[in-house]
Amino acid sequence: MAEPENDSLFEAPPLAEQERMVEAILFATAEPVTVRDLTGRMPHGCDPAAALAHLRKRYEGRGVQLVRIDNAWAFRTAGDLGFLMQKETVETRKLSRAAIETLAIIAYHQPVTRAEIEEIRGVSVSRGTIDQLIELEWVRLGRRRMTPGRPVTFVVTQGFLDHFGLENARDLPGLKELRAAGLLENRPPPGSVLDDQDPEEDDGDQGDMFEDDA
Amino acid sequence: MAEPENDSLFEAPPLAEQERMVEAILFATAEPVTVRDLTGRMPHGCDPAAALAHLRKRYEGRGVQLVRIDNAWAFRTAGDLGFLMQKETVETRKLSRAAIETLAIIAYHQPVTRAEIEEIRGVSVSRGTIDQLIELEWVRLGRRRMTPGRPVTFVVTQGFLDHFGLENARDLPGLKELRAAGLLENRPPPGSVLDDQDPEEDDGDQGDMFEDDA
Amino acid sequence: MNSDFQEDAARVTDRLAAEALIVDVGAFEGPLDLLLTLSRTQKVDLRQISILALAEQYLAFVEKAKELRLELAADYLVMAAWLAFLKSRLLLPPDPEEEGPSGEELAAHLAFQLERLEAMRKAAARLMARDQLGRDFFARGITEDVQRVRSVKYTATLLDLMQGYARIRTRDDFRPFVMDRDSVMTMEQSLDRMRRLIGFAGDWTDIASYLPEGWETDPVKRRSATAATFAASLELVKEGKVDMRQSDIFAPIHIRRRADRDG
Repeated sequence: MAEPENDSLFEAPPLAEQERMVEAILFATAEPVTVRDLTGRMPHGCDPAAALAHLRKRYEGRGVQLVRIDNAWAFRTAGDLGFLMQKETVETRKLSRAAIETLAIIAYHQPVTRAEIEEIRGVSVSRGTIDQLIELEWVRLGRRRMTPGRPVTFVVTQGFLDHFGLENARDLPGLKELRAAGLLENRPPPGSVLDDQDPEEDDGDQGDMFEDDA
Repeated sequence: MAEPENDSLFEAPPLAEQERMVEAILFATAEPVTVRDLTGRMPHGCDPAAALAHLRKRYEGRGVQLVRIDNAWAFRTAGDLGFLMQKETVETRKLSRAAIETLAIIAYHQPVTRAEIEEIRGVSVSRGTIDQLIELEWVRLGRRRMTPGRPVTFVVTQGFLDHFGLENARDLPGLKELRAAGLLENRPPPGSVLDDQDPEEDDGDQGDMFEDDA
Repeated sequence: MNSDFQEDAARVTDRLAAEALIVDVGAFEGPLDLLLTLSRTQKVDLRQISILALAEQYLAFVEKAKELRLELAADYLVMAAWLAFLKSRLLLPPDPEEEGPSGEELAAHLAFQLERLEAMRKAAARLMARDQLGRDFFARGITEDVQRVRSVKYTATLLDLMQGYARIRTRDDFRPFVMDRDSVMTMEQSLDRMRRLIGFAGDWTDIASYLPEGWETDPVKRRSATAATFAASLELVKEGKVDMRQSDIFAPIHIRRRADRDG
């Protein structure tokens, strides 16, 4: 145990030792520490200002820096290493059924307008769904249709082809081939949940309609 | 957008730079960080182990020390400077003699069952004693013992090692001497049914202690 | 004479020690703890301890406690009985007829238990004497949280895509693709229509009755109009303009204007 009242009888610790003390105090204290605080905590006769100056130099270029905040001192991560304080996690999620269907329609019918997509799906397509596909860089805007209102069209991108391993959107199997491949066999009863390949969206078609509301 | 897959195209940062990174990461947290975590947070190709070795040397004799706790690392203030940190001192609940002895028995005999603790102390262990140690996060459940009744075992935690400044359980004071004197053996009373205990199991007891360290 | 005196003196010391122990009986953590304390009076290394002498000390302690009419816990008495048995085994020549461990084996085990308990106590003391986190050395005071940046990566397979397309195209009995906008009713259209009509619906009304004229017969048009009406109804519920109910699965859906929000 330290006995502060006796310290004055001894000489102040050597500067190197004072530097260690300042280092330890600044490291362990929960907030920046003023020189005055340091003086109060260190043995009598210490010169925290000198120790701070040495310590600051010692940490120059290191991963942490001794910085002055107002008239207090603290260690802080070097500015260029801030990126280490982030932890990135990538979460993989399955694309929603609405998005898959919209994407499929664009792929099979490109260039296609939003009205046409809605026509085919039989439900309105939310802005968010197409935005999501554009953000994924699987869909982009095509040329405007030369019909009244000059609606924009959507087409699939090279990124889409790469992701799905296609040379060309025309390589997508047609309905006949889909049927031949057994992909069309399970006709769901009307009004029921179509199939359970996407458990998150078990409200089926109707779920899509509310995307506009969301 | 970060593109982690591109990192491998670049060379890993120079060792001095990796040292700075490790320094920054460890300075930012109060908890020990595993080498695995460090690897995960640093750019691809970094070798935290080498950086840690350099960093440990750099901090030798400083007011702050780089310490190893199991397979994790942390900065801690030097033990001789504790007197400066009266403000930071955490008042810990005073442990009963029963709790302290139980903790020591778990540390030296781990993994150890409750019955074995009772056998060593000669009294039953009250429920609260082990609970208290678990609450302090100094003790946790280990694997069940593969003996009749499959009793649970207790082992000490990384938090225990951190608290007592131990690099691993092998560093427990006097461990070697105690083992050499046969005092860590689970010697059954003569004439008891346990007399012809599977010798493999005894080996297992001692071996386990080091598996945890690995 | 001299030796007698010494013996007496020793007995007095023992007796005083025993009395002190009895006063403190509550402070012992069971018989093993007491035995360890008693063993210290022998002032020898625990490896050389005389278990016979220790047994006698313990039995004397229990006798004393009885004299003082002190309530001793059962385990103290069990230990006393066991030590009396051990003592007899140690004193008497071994009976070749008798099974089980010899007195020496039992004594050796008790000595081991005492030594082990003593060792653990010393280990505990050494452990607690170490520098401790938060008392002698300290962790970082200003911590920086690691920010978790979560990025979501969406995936879909070619199969998802084809099945998705197949699903849409098979809903209409594989009818050829034509741009028949006139059989599709959008939710917006339906919402417009319902906003106008809802003011008249004071009581529960089947939403089917809100289908526009000419849309109820053609199945394609009816399907679209029903869906749009339903969606529009939900929108109105969300706005707090109507209440909605359905008594059972596939039962008609009813809506009613919410009276308290009138105006």
